[in-house]
Amino acid sequence: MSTTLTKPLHRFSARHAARLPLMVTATLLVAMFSIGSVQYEGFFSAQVLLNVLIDNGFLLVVAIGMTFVILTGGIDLSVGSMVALSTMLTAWLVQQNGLPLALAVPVVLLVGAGGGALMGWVIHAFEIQPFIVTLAGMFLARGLCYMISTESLSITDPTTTRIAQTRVLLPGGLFVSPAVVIALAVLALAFVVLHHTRFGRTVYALGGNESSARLMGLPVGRTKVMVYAVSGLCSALGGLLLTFYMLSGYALHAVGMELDAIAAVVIGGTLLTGGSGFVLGTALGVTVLGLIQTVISFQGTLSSWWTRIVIGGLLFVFILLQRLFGGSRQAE
Amino acid sequence: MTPPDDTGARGRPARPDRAPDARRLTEHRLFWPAAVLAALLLGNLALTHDFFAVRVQNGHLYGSLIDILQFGAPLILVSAGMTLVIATRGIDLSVGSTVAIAGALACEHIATAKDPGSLSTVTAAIAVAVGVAAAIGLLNGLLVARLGVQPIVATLVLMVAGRGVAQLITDGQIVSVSSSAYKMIGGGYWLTLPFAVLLAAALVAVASLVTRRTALGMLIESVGGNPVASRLVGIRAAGLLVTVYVVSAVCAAVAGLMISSNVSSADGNNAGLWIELDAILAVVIGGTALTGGRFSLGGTVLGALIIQTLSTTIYTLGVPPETTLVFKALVVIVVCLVQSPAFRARLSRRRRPAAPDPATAAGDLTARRQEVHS
Amino acid sequence: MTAPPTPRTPARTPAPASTDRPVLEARGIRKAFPGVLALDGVDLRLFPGEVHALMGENGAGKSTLIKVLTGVHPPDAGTVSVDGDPQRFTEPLGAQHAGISTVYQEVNLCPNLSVAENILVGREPRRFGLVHWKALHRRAARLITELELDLDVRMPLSAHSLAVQQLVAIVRAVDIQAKVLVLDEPTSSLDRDEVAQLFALVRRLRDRGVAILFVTHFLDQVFDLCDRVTVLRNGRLEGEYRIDELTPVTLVHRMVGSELSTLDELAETSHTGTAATPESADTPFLSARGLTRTGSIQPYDLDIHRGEVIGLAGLLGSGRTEAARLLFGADHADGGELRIRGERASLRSPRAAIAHKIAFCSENRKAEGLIGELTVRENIVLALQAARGWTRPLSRTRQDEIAARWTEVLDIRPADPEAQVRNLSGGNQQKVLLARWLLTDPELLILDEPTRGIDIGAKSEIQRLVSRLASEGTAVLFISAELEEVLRLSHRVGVLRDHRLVATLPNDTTLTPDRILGAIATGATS
Amino acid sequence: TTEPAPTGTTGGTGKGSSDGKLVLGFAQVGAESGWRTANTESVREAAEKAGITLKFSDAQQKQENQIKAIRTFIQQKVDVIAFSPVVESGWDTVLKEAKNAGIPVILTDRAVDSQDTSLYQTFLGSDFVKEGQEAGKWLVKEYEGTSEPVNVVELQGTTGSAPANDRKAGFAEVVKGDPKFKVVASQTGDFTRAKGKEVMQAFLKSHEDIDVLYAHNDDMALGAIQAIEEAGKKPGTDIKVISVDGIKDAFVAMQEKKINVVVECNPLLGDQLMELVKKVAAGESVPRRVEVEEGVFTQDQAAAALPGRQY
Ligand SMILES: Nc1ncnc2c1ncn2[C@@H]1O[C@H](COP(=O)(O)OP(=O)(O)OP(=O)(O)O)[C@@H](O)[C@H]1O
Ligand SMILES: Nc1ncnc2c1ncn2[C@@H]1O[C@H](COP(=O)(O)OP(=O)(O)OP(=O)(O)O)[C@@H](O)[C@H]1O
Ligand SMILES: [Mg+2]
Ligand SMILES: [Mg+2]
Repeated sequence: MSTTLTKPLHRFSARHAARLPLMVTATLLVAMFSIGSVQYEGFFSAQVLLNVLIDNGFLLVVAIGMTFVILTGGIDLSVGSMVALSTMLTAWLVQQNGLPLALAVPVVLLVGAGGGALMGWVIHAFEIQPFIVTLAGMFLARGLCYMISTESLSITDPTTTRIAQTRVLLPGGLFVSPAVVIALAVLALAFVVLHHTRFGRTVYALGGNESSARLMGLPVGRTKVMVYAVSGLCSALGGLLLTFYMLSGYALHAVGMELDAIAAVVIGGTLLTGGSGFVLGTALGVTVLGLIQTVISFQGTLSSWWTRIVIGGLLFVFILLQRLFGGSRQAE
Repeated sequence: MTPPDDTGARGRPARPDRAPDARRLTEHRLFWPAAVLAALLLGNLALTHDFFAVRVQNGHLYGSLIDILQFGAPLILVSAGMTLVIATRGIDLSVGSTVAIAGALACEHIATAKDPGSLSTVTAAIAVAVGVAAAIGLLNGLLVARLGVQPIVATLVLMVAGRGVAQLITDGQIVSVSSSAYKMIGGGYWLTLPFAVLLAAALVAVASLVTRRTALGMLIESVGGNPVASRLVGIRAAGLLVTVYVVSAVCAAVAGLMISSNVSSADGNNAGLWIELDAILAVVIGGTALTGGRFSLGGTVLGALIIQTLSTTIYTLGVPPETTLVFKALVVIVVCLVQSPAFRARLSRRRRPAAPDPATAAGDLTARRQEVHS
Repeated sequence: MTAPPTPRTPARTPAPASTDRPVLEARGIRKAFPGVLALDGVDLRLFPGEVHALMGENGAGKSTLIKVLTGVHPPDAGTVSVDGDPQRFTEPLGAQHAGISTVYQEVNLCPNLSVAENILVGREPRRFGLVHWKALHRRAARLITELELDLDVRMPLSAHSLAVQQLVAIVRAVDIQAKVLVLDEPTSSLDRDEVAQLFALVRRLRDRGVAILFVTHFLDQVFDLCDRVTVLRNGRLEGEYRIDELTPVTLVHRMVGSELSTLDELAETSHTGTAATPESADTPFLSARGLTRTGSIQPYDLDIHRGEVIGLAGLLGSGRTEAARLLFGADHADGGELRIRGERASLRSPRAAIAHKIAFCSENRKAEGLIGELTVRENIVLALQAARGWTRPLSRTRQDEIAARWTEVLDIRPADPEAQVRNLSGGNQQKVLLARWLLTDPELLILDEPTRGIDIGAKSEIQRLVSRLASEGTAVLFISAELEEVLRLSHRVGVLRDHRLVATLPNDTTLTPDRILGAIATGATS
Repeated sequence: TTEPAPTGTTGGTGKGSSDGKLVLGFAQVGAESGWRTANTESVREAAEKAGITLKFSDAQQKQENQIKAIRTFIQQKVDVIAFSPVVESGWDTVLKEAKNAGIPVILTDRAVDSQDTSLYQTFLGSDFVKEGQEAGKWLVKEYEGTSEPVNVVELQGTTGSAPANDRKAGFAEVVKGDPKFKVVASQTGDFTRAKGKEVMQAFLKSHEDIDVLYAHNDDMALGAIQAIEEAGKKPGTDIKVISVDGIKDAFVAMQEKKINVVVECNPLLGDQLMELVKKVAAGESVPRRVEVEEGVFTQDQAAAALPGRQY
């Protein structure tokens, strides 16, 4: 006996439909860069693109952590404050307390991961909405910054400054900062984790349907805690990169970065409801935001408010085109 | 069709007796938010004993409680609009910008008018502000409903651009107006009560009447609860979505009028800054889930009042600004733990180790709120 | 045949002689939900190498018992032991580790993952610590073919029909090397062939010494497969029996607890055979010509008259659901012509179809039917309310009236219109969904697997309702995996194969399930 | 291959504009207040008047953005970079890049705390600490001779922002010398009118006898004045009001005797900036620190000064 399970005609497209928005986003990005190059003198250079990475490496790392959380259908509002806390903590430990950088870094990463895990545990154990728990985390981390100091703390520690001013030279007179290398490494790692480990696949399963995942015997609680820990770790790392970028710790660093990170993830094609998306899309999302910034800077004639309007407008055009070319996935 | 009458009643499943009244009360969805609010207020009373004192001054009521209501009014409005959006599984980040735009438009209109004090000028200003806000809501709604853009990005566009627009309107300056008619909206009194409070109460009352007395509320909840099923039931989700975003924007606009009227000036950059976060927080504290579905406007109002009371508490207690956020964080954590049935269940389990009381055990399970279901 | 209920057999029968002690044993399980005592002192024993049926009416507590056994719900009282050791599972994962593998009632899989991943997620084959995708796909494909299915395991699960999803869930559970396999209504939307496949598989497992707990509402399946049966009634244990002690009638008697007209119904298995199509001369209510949708259904012609019941038969994935969805505007047809009441119509959305007084009761109640958070009352009135628009609300009294009436007619339990639908048992949820559409007074009623998961008593009630509706002039399109049911109700039967309507057979006395199967096999157009 | 930053990627100046005009890259903090907008406008107008091409970038109050903007200016090879730092710290890396590219940098409005003073040419702007001190001095003078306790409430700017930190510190420094002054409450009003009013309203309820209000900027003071009036007290009389910035509305209020004193913080530094830009671009030496002309205005000066206020 044979079961007639006729294959649907659009097998290819069904399987690859999920990746289409990613390709569309990449194409739009190329188009945006081309238009910028035609429009502005000095725009068409590889260094401009690399600068986008240099200036957004920390955001990329933070957004990667956010991708994990959003893929499970959660959200983490604490990342911006966690970044600020990391800069503050690093500056405080290294500058005020004279701790060597090599010791401060693991401490900061541990604080980030631990804070994230704690939030994840509260979310899981007490079944409280992630939004509210991570909002409390956001208040708390920012508040702790103020408690360390309301002033901006400069870092003059020689190791830190040297690392901060190191440039990785590339052929053709191009250069990037070590932060870019780290961010790209984190991206590659995140890709492998999400697509090639059990933990990563459980993340997707959780986003697809949490109660099903539980009934399928997947370790829901552990995964949730880990996902928030990853996000906390990434924001701590992002904070460290920002510390190198700014050479200072400041309570008002990274205000609103959580929104940038969420926007990057969602523009990159990840569904806020979870279960669908790619970390590579997040990288594209960050690039989109960064490129918009660059275009604005190159324009150089916009008043403050027109800056905002144009950022919004470019974002609008971008998502509009993304929708028009990216197939007709209905809003969830 | 009329079903046949010949079906005999069959055996009903066994049901334990209904829970006693006390438990029913604590199970009411507004119980915990209300309890938290009461606790906050009583805490204040303990620290500042004339906290509840309300006296009449200049012909209107005056006191901390009145302040909480008056400053809470805009947040209540924004949160009420946000509640409807969240009930459809959406989110509206653009409310803060809408607040700023509405204030800017109205003040700019009044400031440039020949007769700033006249009722007609103010009415026109309000109409302009609300009209533009409705257009903003329409844009959000169309992006979400027609183009299927995720709500958070759709409204992010106007969140970013909107504040720019507000500043464009005011030319980056703070526009001051002196118009007693306009002042009425956010800073005036009527029947000894702040007009803003009456206005907010009226609008929220209208919203709950419209959603609960018509089928609107149920349809919104079903679209938020299961969009696929709602489509198959023939609900016009697109129309509903557009409606809720327009309502949210209009609520934000009225809040913007209140805020700008209260200080007689429009600040394109700062008016309503981060109010979207507070509003979402109020909605969530009020018991509406961000995943959509069931909503409770009453809960949202309580949530907004909790947030406003918290700010007032911070000012009254003299919490230094550096520790304000830590204080706030702790309160938010306590609020959500208290509201969490799972937490309460754990707590009572710890207090009475292994007491095999079936009634509580059953109560605990409400707690676990099993989404998992056969 | 109206058999009088046989005298009660002793409640306990000795355990099968072949075994010593139960692999899974539950004692005195008690489980209360707010307002409902779902289980009250229930015992269950499962021995290695037996197939054990768990029977009971809708809402009797079967699924709850299974959830308690597998750690989804903690019991309020009672013990669960595996191989004699008491266990307290807090997560399904714990039960899995203890060797209990479960297929829960609704499809509980992740729609966003591929079929292969759904089968293997959590146990992916790994190489160097990373998921070995090739091996994963190979293994999934092999498992799938064991059930003689043929599908691309890389496709997302959501691209497949509910029945396929159900099979995937079974494949997942079977793959886990377990001592105990629990199947909660696995056959509710499967065809004969799949059921046969599944049974063959179950027997193989049983012979290997696996204990199988099996829930179904199909009596013949119980008698076909099971060794023993435990009967629940209203959350209480009614008794445990060897299957050879029982007849279908006595078993139903145990489940229902009293002598009822449904027992008569049960005997009436032969189809009514009303071949004469009423009013066939008139213009049909709905007529499709060459209606098609690329990738889901080939062009088909179909006329449905007022007062006529058309059944659709076909194998798993043959396109019955797809064909029906086009008639409701749930999917958009991209070819062909549709006439309603003789006039051309184009259904852009379900709303348009509803405006033409068409109703469609989806096969997938969880994903496409109910709004879990809303109450029974709200779910019941939802379609009617949506049709009226939000400005014309049904008054609360009216809603209560409707809800109470339909709760009574379909015997929805608990009879509490304010209960959240997601807390109802599977069969009762299905009744709620049916009530929603039955009360809209449609002129064409499309029922896709309407009796999925519904117990025998309620099923005959629903069949009676459908017949009565048809006799009052409603056109009905009836889709069911159960051919007998289709034959019992339909005036004509459309046969689908490979996304194509291959035949429309009048249901005269000569039409038998075998003839339909023949038509499917040959694909012959008559 | 990691190495110290490449040096002299461009070197020299004058490549930024094709028409031979000087190009100034100006990275503004944002547009958070009317004061800031006046500051921006002043720079814009002065640049036009001086025939300098202005590349303007708005950082929306974020240091990251400002650093990005400066990088872009370097990329675009402008002649001079000027910026108002969001905060003092954290500029070394990007300033080094500018130095390596041979682009001179001018700081406006706020200083940076760089150890390496070769990183910028000059600083043009106000001294927030001094403003706080001025406010304190006025207070001390006002209550000279009395020994009764004076209760002060303070409305701080955005927590952690440089003006808030400095104005608080400067004020405290002067006032702490005399024990009769007591800051009974100090809370942030985020530099906005709405917040200023809200916080003041709470202060008025929790503190019976407030004698003086010190607000870190005019907007908060203006909001607080409304709160004082609604409480049935007279601002300027029952509660003395000290404010910083000097926007037009504050002068109006001062004229109405609602504010007692305004410590000016002058945003109109455009012309001075353009002077410096030209000099710096030409390689001339400039002083390390140029202060903007600022004053302290009291009620009797208000009427005279009001017509001249531009913002
Ligand atoms: N999470 C829950 N909350 C409240 N009541 C529940 C919950 N789960 C089940 N119940 C109730 O417990 C009783 C038993 O339900 P259960 O799902 O076990 O029935 P069942 O025997 O599996 O029925 P069916 O044949 O319809 O699947 C029902 O009355 C149901 O309403
Ligand atoms: N969105 C889709 N994309 C691709 N293929 C699909 C999609 N939906 C369904 N299919 C395929 O079309 C086939 C027909 O499904 P349909 O639901 O019509 O089957 P059916 O005849 O109703 O049978 P049953 O309900 O018993 O599964 C299925 O094999 C399924 O794999
Ligand atoms: Mg069940
Ligand atoms: Mg089907």
